[in-house]
Amino acid sequence: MNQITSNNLLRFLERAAARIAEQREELILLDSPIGDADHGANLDRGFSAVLAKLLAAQDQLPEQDLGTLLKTAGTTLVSTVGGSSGPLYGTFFIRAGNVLAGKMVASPSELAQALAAGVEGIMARGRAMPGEKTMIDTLAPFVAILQAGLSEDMAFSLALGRAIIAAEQGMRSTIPMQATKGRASYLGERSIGHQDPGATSSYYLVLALQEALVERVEA
Amino acid sequence: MNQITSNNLLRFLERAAARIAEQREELILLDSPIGDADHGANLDRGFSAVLAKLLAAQDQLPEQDLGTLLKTAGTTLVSTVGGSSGPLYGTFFIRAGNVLAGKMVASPSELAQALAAGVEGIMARGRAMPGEKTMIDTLAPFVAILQAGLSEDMAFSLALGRAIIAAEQGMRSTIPMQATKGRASYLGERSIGHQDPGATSSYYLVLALQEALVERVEA
Amino acid sequence: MKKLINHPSMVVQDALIGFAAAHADLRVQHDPAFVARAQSPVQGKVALISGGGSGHEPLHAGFVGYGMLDAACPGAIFTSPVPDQMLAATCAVASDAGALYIVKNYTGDVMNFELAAELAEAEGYTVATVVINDDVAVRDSLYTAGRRGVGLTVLLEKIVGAAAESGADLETCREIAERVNANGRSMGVALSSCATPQAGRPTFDLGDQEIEIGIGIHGEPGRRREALQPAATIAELLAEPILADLPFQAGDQVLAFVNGMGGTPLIELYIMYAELERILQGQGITIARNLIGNYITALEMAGCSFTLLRLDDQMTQLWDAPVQTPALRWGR
Amino acid sequence: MKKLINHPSMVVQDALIGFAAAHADLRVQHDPAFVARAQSPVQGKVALISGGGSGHEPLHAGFVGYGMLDAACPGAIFTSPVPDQMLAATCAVASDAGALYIVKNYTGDVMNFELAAELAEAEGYTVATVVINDDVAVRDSLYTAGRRGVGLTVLLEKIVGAAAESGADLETCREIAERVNANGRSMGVALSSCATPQAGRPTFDLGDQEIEIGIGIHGEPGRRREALQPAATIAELLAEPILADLPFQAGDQVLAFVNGMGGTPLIELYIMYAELERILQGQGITIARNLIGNYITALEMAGCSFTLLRLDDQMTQLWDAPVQTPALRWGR
Ligand SMILES: Nc1ncnc2c1ncn2[C@@H]1O[C@H](COP(=O)(O)OP(=O)(O)O)[C@@H](O)[C@H]1O
Ligand SMILES: Nc1ncnc2c1ncn2[C@@H]1O[C@H](COP(=O)(O)OP(=O)(O)O)[C@@H](O)[C@H]1O
Ligand SMILES: [Mg+2]
Ligand SMILES: [Mg+2]
Ligand SMILES: [Mg+2]
Ligand SMILES: [Mg+2]
Repeated sequence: MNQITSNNLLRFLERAAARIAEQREELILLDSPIGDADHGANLDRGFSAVLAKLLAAQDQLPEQDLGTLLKTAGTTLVSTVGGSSGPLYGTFFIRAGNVLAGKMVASPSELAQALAAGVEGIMARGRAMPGEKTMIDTLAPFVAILQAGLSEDMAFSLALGRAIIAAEQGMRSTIPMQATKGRASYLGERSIGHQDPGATSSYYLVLALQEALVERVEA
Repeated sequence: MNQITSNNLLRFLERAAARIAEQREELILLDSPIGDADHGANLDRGFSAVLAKLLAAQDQLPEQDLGTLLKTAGTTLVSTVGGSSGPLYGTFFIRAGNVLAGKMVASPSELAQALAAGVEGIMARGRAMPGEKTMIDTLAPFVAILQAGLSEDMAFSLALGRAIIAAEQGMRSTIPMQATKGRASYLGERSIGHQDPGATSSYYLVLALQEALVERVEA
Repeated sequence: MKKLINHPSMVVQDALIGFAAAHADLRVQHDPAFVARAQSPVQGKVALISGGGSGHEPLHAGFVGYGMLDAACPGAIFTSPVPDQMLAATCAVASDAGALYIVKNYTGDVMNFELAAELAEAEGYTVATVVINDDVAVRDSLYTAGRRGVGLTVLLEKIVGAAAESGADLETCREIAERVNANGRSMGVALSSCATPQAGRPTFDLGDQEIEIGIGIHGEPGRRREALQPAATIAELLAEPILADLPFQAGDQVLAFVNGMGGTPLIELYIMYAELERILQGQGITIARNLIGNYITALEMAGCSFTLLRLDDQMTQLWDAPVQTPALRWGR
Repeated sequence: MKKLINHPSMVVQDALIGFAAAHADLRVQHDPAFVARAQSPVQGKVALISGGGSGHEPLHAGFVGYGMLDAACPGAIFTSPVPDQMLAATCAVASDAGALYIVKNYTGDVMNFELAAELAEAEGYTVATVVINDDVAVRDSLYTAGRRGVGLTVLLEKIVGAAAESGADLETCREIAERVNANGRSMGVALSSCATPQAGRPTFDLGDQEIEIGIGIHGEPGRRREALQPAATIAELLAEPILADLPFQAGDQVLAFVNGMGGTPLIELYIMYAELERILQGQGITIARNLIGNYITALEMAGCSFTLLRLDDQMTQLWDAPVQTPALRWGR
């Protein structure tokens, strides 16, 4: 795959919504011991709204540039999710959209650059760094490995596959961490031993991205 | 035993307090499915107070007449128990005391007469009859059989023994009854199948009376 | 059973200590226990005295103050107070204008207040009594101890309290109280029982998907057990027998009171209020006034009750009159 | 999980319908959801706008009205509202005098209110923000998201509400709010967790003899688990870190607030108040004002929190000023 189109991104958002809906209960369960048991419900509400928005505007979608698409997703998340994850994921999509503003297609490395901007947006909005037991621990290694792969001229699907592995490791790395950001930080040492719900939802999002982009390659 | 003295009545009240304390939990348990789970606590509070009152006035007790003793118990119950059982058992002792007012000793039939007046007092105060699933179902047959036995010149201990059996049967007879008085009546048909807590405490009280009077005979 | 208490036997006493510390405008006496207005008796004013088992807070002590009760007598948990308490309260707050005893219809309460009235009258006080019996869950007194006094008690204490404050005499207060009692009906539902401190375990057990319909305020089981339903259906189960009983009719103006049993969050009570409003609207009945919250409770029982009171102009005016108590306050 | 609801997804909306039906002097808007005074904006008056996840009722919507908030934005259960809600509320209630956002310090609340402030300012509104962080159970922000905003929120909304009502400008309101925040500390304990409708089961499990010390208001676990203790001991566990933190000192005049978490009966809160009073007396600290009841809750969680606020004359006067909201009312 050399070019990412709005169809790819649409499929990504569809798959993201589907995966979040499927994992809703798991995400609620993960948010119980170290949170307030709403992460799955929050994201499900938000991504369903994104999907509804996209369906309602189906006709105009093919003409929309990638940036507009991502920003629509981001503002919809901000307007419907609430909690911590609403502004954070919202910012992620809006910042990524800013990078792709006006573009009808994007190269893999342009997409990776947009995602990197998204992750920086999360870090800025949440005033958080890797290692604080948040979604950043999934997303930061994901983007880093993706960009590294692409800069070495690795095939996109391969680079993406490696990035997914890094994302999964990042997600798992939150288990032994003591949280210093978000609700889990209130627990102090008791936050250790639990996988972060946001790191987990981020993993499902990058899986959705892979599904949306790699299937196309094979098709 | 031909004469009942204040010592007998003191021992009765002591044994009553002891038995109620022992059965406190059982009486709470019986009051749970068809009541409000307080009967054991109510009576334990009341009879402990009676005991405390008697202990505090120990020196004057030998000079007190039987009526005064019973009335002191009755007014103490009224002043400390509350709920339904406070006024009812209080009335029982006060009315019985009225019959024995001024007497330093009483014959078995005088005592039985006093107890009968006590039961009538309960029925008047509670506006209740036998068969309504209350303490009356224990006490009414108890007094009836006691008086019947004594009127046939039966030995007191024997008459008392028979009356106890009638009391026990009366207590058990409340199990299949549908309550029409007291808190259990709110349950309608759902009150069927449970032994009445007040009928049960009444049974412990007549057992205490037997202990107080019959042991003396043997001594 | 977990509770924020020192010992099961100390619950009522410890809470009274806290109550006394918190409410300087009230006088709290122990042994015999009662709560009264600090400034009492109010000469020329009928004294309103209520009481009942503890565990229903804020009822009754939380309703002592200007425009409502003059004194309240707290018994042991779920156990009627003893006559000594009502007598002492009467001596403390009753003037020549006499005292109205406000009694919820439970065998124990009725008998203990009866005894108290006899004692108070023997000491020269004029006493009248109103017995509240608004609970439509209970069949009539041919088969039972008579309908229980539940949610209507709060409304009656407020309305008659305002009448007494405005100078109504004892007979007038009694008449208004009877009118409130005649025009009010209630019904309750429990999602859980509650554990009395002395018992240490719930009075009854309910399955994960069961509710008890027709409960009172003592953690006791109700009339029947049903499967858990959506709020809209439960609201119907409560409202229908209330509406049919009086009966309430199209055009009626009512005070609608959605009461929490102690363990149900306020957000659920508002949901139930929304459903009740919908039902009444469908019947052409107007909610002229409302009250929503935990006012007459059964410890930590989860559930709620509906009370409807058909209002007339006087009752409405008395409801609106100023009141200043720990649990109900407006207009001053 | 048994709840008086129609469906987990409808809880907030259904409750708002009930709230609208019950409180005619308030305006309830859905989508974006907010509750505002019916008469608003009040010209020349700073508008106080708060909000947060639902499930803490009566907070915040129950505190909208004269002398307190101008608007409140309810999020999903335990989930911060979205910026659209605060923006819509701001447009509805803010005059030229500007708006003060009252935010409890949770990552989500802070970010959503931040976004809202940016949007509102872009539309020409003047917005100041106070972030409340009174919970001493949480270590400082080097290691955490910073202390949570809990019980003090109620007191701050009342006090700053009175200041705004009396005509204080935005900067003055913000300063008073900061002063309240600087002088107030809280700590909570849970005897049970609570079940969010969407999760359907308690957020954590506690043993029969266990309590969680240092909980917040979202049903989340606290700092540590301990064995159940008598009320007197639990009161010490809550009071000590509060007293040590400010620190409160002999001679201080405080407002003592004993808050129920939603599932604890009032009688227990009074017991805890008695214990708190005893502790403070022992330290030479005077309780000048108090508040006892369920004001900032975590659904049906059993437990309570203590909040102490060191008062100065102005704060006391503002506390005493009239307030007329569904959940707090006096003086009118
Ligand atoms: N400051 C932060 N920076 C980055 N991510 C954060 C931050 N705070 C929380 N998160 C993420 O948000 C997730 C929780 O989201 P959610 O449960 O929806 O919101 P809330 O915590 O407000 O209930 C956490 O698991 C964590 O990954
Ligand atoms: N009207 C009545 N007449 C006689 N006995 C009654 C009456 N009502 C109740 N009782 C007795 O009182 C018992 C309950 O006493 P208790 O639990 O102490 O009081 P309460 O019902 O007020 O909680 C019942 O089991 C019954 O035997
Ligand atoms: Mg969460
Ligand atoms: Mg009982
Ligand atoms: Mg009782
Ligand atoms: Mg949340």
